[in-house]
Amino acid sequence: MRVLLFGRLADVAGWRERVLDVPPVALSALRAELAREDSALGEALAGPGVQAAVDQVLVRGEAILDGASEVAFLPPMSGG
Amino acid sequence: MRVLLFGRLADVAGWRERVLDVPPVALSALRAELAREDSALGEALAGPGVQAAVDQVLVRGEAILDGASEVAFLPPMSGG
Amino acid sequence: MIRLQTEILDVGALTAGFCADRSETGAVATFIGLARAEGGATRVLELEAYSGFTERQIALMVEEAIARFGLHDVAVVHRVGAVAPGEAVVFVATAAPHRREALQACDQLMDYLKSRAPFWKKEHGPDGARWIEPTGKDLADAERWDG
Amino acid sequence: MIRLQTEILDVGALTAGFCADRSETGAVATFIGLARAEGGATRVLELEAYSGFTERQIALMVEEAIARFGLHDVAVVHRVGAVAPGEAVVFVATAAPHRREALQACDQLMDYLKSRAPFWKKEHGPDGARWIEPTGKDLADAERWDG
Repeated sequence: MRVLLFGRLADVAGWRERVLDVPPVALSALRAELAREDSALGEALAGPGVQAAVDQVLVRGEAILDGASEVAFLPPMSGG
Repeated sequence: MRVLLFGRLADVAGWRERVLDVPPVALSALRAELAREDSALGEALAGPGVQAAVDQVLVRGEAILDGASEVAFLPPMSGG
Repeated sequence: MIRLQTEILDVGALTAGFCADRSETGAVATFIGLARAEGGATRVLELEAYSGFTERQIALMVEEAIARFGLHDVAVVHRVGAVAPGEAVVFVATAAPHRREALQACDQLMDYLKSRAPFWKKEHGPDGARWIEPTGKDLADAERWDG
Repeated sequence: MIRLQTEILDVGALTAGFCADRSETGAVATFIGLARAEGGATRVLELEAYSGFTERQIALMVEEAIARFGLHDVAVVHRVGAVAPGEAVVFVATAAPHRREALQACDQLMDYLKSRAPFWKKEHGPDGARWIEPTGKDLADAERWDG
């Protein structure tokens, strides 16, 4: 499973993309795993307005990652 | 003094521009003179939304034409 | 820039020129009014202006919009003469620091042009010609900006 | 047309192309967002998107605007990568039978792009870099169209 970070999340973590060989069962478990490795990233992921997309679909709250191939964490968006 | 008609006023009158050697003293007198010559034009000039400009300045109601060189009658405007 | 012209409006060149060399303008809004075929009912639109007076009346509208919305720049280019379906009748562009001001200024200028700028439009179709006058909605739209 | 590109936006060609061959579109509104120099505080704007996802999220916004305003067509072209002051960041164009729908759709799409489209912007200046996030006003602007 690929994990993608965008915007300031990638700056905080120092990486933009990572492949996990053993994917966590749920989004909350993935967040916990990332926070365990890097507390600054964990804090940033829990910050206001950070959304997650599983296989390019926005999810609210918890999501099961069984079979998911890509999870992206998206800080507050601003285009234009 | 030049008298200019625009839009449907010119269609009704059959002319767009005319020079008067002896200019009327006031706008109301000019309107009366034009209506006397051509009752259809007189009616059109009295129609809703018809404005007058004296020397390219919009006037409301009566205006003295002493020294004026151009009077234009403007039916409802629509650009764009 | 305020300009009346009989030639076809080159909206690409007008847009590119208006956007060029701006370092502090965050927002450009443009509006392009096109002549519609109305399913064949309109063969040509004939546009008349009062040369000199029309430009000055538009300049007054533009000054008001610049003051109200804090614009950096405005362009109004309007066709006169015969306009075929699909051709541009008017090009309005506004430049402002931020988007809402640019868009609102464009909206106001178009409302004014529709019912308060000295233009007269005749629509020529297969069943003859008719003068187009502002609708009640056009008048109400322009009144939104009054007072 | 929805497109992300690293190349400079040719707003003239985009405008001309969008207006071409329309016989029943009376109104085209465009919005062009330009990168500002901020008096020298911004040297370059760095724009990131989530390829594939970003285009699809924009497509949802465009579909909503088409349905709400009865649009004939929409174009959204957005820069990604490094953008210098004075260059266009985004080009939005809407085509509608009448002017208010075209202008309002442009307004809505820009509000959505500012706070709901998957883009991330970093401003590089002489004092370092900072991420730009939507302001409270940006969020409130987008909420105007909800519900």
